[in-house]
Amino acid sequence: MDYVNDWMNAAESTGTSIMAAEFADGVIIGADSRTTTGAYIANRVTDKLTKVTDHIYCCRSGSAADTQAIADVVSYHLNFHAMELGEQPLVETGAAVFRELCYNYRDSLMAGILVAGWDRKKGGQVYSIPIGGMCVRQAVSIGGSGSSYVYGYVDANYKTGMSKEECVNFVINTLSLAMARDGSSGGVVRIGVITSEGVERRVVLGTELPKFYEG
Amino acid sequence: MSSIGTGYDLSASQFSPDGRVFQVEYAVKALDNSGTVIALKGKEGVVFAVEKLVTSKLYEPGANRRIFTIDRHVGMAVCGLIADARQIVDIARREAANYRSQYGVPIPLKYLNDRVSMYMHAYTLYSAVRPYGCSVILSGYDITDGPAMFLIDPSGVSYGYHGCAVGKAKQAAKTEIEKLKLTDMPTQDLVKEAAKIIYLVHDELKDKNFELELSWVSKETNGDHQRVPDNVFVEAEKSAKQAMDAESDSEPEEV
Amino acid sequence: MASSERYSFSLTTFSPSGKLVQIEYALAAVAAGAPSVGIKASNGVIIATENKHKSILYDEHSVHKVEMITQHIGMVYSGMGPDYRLLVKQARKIAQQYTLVYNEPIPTAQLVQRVAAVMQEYTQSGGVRPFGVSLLICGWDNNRPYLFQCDPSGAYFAWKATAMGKNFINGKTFLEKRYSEDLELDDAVHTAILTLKESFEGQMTADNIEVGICDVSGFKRLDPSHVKDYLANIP
Amino acid sequence: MTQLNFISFQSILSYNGSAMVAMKGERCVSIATDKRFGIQAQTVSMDFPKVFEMGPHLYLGLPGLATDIGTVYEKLRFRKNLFELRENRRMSPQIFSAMVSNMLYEKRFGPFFVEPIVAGLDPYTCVPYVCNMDLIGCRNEPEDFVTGGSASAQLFGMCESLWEPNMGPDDLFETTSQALINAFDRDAISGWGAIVHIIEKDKVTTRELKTRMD
Amino acid sequence: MATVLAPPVSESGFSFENCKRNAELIKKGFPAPKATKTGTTIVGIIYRDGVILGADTRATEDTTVSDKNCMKIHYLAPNMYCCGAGTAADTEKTNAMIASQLELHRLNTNRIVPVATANQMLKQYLFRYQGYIGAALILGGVDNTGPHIYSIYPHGSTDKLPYTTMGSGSLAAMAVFESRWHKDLSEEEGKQLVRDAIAAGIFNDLGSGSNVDLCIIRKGSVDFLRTYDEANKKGVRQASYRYPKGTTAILTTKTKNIVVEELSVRQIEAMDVSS
Amino acid sequence: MSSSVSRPYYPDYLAETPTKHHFSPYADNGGSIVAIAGDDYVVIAGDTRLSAGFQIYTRQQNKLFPLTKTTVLGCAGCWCDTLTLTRLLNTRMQMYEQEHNKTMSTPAAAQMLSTVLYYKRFFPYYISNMLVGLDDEGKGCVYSYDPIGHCEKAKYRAGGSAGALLQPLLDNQVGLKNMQNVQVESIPLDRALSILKDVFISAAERDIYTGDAIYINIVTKDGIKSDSFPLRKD
Repeated sequence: MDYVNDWMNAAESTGTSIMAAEFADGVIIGADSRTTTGAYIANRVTDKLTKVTDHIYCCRSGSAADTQAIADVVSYHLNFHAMELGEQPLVETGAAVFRELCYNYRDSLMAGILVAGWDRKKGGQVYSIPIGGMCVRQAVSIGGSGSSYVYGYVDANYKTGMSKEECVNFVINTLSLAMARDGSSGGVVRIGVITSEGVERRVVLGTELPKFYEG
Repeated sequence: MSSIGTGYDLSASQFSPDGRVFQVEYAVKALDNSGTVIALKGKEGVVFAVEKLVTSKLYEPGANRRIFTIDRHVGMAVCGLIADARQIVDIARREAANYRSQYGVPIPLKYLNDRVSMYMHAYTLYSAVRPYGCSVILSGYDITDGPAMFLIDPSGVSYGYHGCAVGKAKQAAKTEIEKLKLTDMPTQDLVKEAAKIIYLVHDELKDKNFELELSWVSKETNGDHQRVPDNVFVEAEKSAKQAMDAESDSEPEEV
Repeated sequence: MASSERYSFSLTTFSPSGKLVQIEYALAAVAAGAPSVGIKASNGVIIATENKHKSILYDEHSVHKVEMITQHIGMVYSGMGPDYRLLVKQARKIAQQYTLVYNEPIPTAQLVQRVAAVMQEYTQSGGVRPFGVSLLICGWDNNRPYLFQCDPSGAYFAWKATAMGKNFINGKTFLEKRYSEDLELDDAVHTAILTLKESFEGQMTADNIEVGICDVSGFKRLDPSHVKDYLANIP
Repeated sequence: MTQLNFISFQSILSYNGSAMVAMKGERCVSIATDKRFGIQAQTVSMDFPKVFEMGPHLYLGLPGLATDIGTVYEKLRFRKNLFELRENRRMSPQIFSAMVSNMLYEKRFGPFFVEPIVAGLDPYTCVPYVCNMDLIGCRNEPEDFVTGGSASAQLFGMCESLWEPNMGPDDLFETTSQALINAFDRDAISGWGAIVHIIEKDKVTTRELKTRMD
Repeated sequence: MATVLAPPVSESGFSFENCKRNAELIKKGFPAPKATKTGTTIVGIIYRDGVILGADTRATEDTTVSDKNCMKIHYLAPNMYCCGAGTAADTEKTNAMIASQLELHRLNTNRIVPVATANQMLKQYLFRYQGYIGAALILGGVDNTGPHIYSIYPHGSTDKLPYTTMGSGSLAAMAVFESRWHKDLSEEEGKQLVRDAIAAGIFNDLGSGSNVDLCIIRKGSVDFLRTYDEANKKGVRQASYRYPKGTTAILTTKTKNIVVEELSVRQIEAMDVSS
Repeated sequence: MSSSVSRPYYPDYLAETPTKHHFSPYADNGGSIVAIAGDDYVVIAGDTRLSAGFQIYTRQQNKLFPLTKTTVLGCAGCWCDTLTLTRLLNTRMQMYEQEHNKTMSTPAAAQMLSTVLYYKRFFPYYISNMLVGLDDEGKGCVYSYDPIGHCEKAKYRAGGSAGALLQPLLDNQVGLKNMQNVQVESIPLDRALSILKDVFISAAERDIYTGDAIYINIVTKDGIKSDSFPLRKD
């Protein structure tokens, strides 16, 4: 099949590198910005870090349509729940709602999601929900097609209780490595820092990415 | 009750001309025939104490308990028609289980309270159903948020309390509770005080026998709701009886 | 509509004398409602109504009585406001549905017929009461203006000019005297305001009446500033 | 004898075979069809109606699967009559084609195998109108001509060369007929006679043509 | 009105009554026919004062051009238009349906509908049909929060971008944008840029062709420029092929006269049932 | 991740499996050929667009191959097959010339082409061929072929991607089919040329693989004259 002419049938998908890591005061989330249909880059500045509530974000990988729809539904659900509850929902609760959807519709959805956020009970947390609808809490988690290239780097370099800047650099470095190796990841690195204060967003342009790994 | 017999008291779905719903008011009356139930919230836990009236000596001890566990971390004490109350217990348990399966975390007590209140309130709106003839008290302990306790009326109204009492001798019990400094009381002391109050307000002239029920949910129990351990129970009962003896000459009750 | 079994009988039933009293009551609600007027001119059609507020604290011009249904059809009512909102919503849906199927704006007569059918349904269905409103529907298609009145019974009438609501008999008499076939739009607005004025209590301002105009360019509700210009010419 | 073909069309739309064309002229339109009904290569009938009169100035052509031709025609006739009764006015070709298109799109996921052609004059202004659509109702309303059926490629080639603006009824007839006959002579599964309708303000002329019968 | 004799005409929604039969036919070896597709180059950009949408005008059925001058820019609301690529019927009907809902929304809320609302409606509709409704759209509009361009894929994913292209000619058109787009384009520059992008699609992509349509949406005004540029003219015929009368052999002729009806408008009679 | 096929129980974004690509030995590069023969001439024209899928490879590909001074071959279809076939034919022509010491006649060339094509009966050249020239009497003639060597002699013929669009008009205007009251006479060269251009104009409107320009070869006893004519380019 001709790649260029496959635009009608190929689902838009985020061949992706996404990441979330706990640090001392919260979590850092990060993602590349490439969205592809077939071999065509449909969007080179995608934001794959999607807000769910003020303190819960998700990093999306897989089919763009599926993950956008899931994020919309969960966001609606959790915000409604927050109103009923009279307080911000727990990250664990958010992850459970994602898991519920991803599991129940596992045959028709293609979504690998990292849920990350901060709540006053357990602080910064990261939950990984891969295709199939499993849910597991991890101190640091990576996902998307680019992740397979950087598991070793993450295992070697992640430490618990990092400072904010230390952790941000760690995330940027990891994603840069993944984007360098994975053809369907690329563009810029988007970062979100979630603490009790809320979220702080950053962008690292393609030209500003670290090059420490180049010989 | 000037409007009794005018027909406005036959249905929960109709207001009386002076803006009252008699069916709900009648339901509240059902509580006054039931044994006293009190709940005390201290520094690190909530204690339930129930005066379970025993109408016949032929009953086995421990039957028809009035304290229930809704979820690991939530207790419920009920007052009024026990059959109605069991339905509420069932509903609360389902709510808690649903929440846990949907959200992956234990249900927050406040949220459970909202749901159960809403459910009870729904039974005050339609002509086809009658209101519940019971009040329930919900208790819970959260590591971050501390202890919490809510009382729900047959009308569906609920409030959070430091200490509350319903049933036959609720007035007397409330007076006793108000004498206590609840906010910094350790849970062990709450148990003793609760037992004492139940013994104190029991009217042995009208009701011969009763069974004391005690439960707690606190930091010591890791946030779980349980009936108090036997040794604590015995000690509490003993000190309650002693206090009664000190106050009067009457013979101690036999359980 | 209520689907509950307990209410599945119609509230509108014949009285022993053969009358549908619910409909009569509904018409009474209309006759007690704020007056509205519609006049067909040679080059368009206008509808107007009184929109008086009980207190000066009301934010006028935030809730309207004259409403657009599609580009070329407008509507106003006498009677109960909340009932009207429902009909407006239905009418808009009907209009859009028609356009979707035939790729053409709905003819005014068609819209009227279908809205009237909705109103009729409420006189025979279980658990519901008739609408407490009469509608004036004005439109422009086929290169000519249309003016219809829809009653709670589901009956509808095509008018050259008519009045509804409080004092409608006086209003109609007044219109009968003033109406002529070759009226222009401007005259029609003028006449409509005069008709309303017949029964108006207090000072008439641009804030307490509403006027809608429909001509070849479509339907629009007049700005208060425009209404003010017309009022300036009223003695 | 068969030659190897580059592209073999064996869609269900050409199961029965047909050739149809409609053209705009000066205050007139034409619609023409072949008369064959076959089951694949086997000719069954040579007098099969595929163009229907829906109103005095409104004609509908239904090239495609024969079984659906009947169904679609009946459904459309019902809807059109209902409209005319309800609204007490003639249906213009534009409204009619919008209705056809909507009916086909309702069956988006289980379509009727017909690609209708609508030709007619506006009942009030007599403006010519031709239109065709695909099997799920995508309308094409060009200024010149529309084609349909298994011989549509051949018809495209003919019409693109023959059609001229502002043809009178006589010229329109000759052009339409020649386009149709020569096109279906190069299509194995259509032909066997042809009917041409020329629709004018005050009359409709229907002619049967003499063609090859093989 | 719904009786056995006169079944009600369904007003909306898909009908699946033929699906089973058609599946059987496919099993018997008759492949489902192809619907008209718009091979298509469609684009949208944000410029200084609003948005510009552009489209070519070719519709194809397989490798044959079925419509040489079709409209691919559809009306959604007074402040919004939407270009469609993919299955032509799907884009047309989807847009018509959403336009109708937006109009209701506009009348009921009495305000300019935000572009994000239309985007949300479209993506939810398309997601519901899991890509089976083959509409790839570029939604452009201006609302109170400024100009917006969204690209919406058949499966229901959307991207919000300052400039975007879709359809089989998207690569050619995107090449033009990536080299020349900047955020301070004037209207004239914007029109030229969009025209060039569409022309790139028309000439370099066989699925796209014919003319360039443009739609310029500013705050409060819209210019829909149908056939802004005729990129290709049909060649001039060398000879005429008019036939003299009588060229075609006729078997029978039948003439049916039509009495032209007077245009009559019947006043709908007042049905006096009011009491 | 690029495919929409879901493998539900395996996180397929973690490990991309190789995609299987089917290989087809043929490509359809489009293009159309039309030839019309007259009493003392023959014209053949082919469009100059070479394409595949929705892409244009070149807008200036001549698809006519003069084999001798009076014989021209036109090819449309799979371009790589065309290149191979024409190289082979040229070699054969040269061999014939050297062996027989004379140039091959058009009918002979037509026969040879048929043989060459049939030689590959079970792996044919995917080409629509049209061979034109003057026969022994100096009359124009057209030979058309199917991919496996069936040869048919005609006075006019259209082939290639727009063959179905082009042929009926030739039947009508050159073959004078289905017309009453017309004088059957052979058409002059200029009329043939204008019909030729007109059918291509029409084909370019509707066939996406036909366009850009046509190259025309006019074969008379004096040799081959070339001409060209622009078409639409979209």
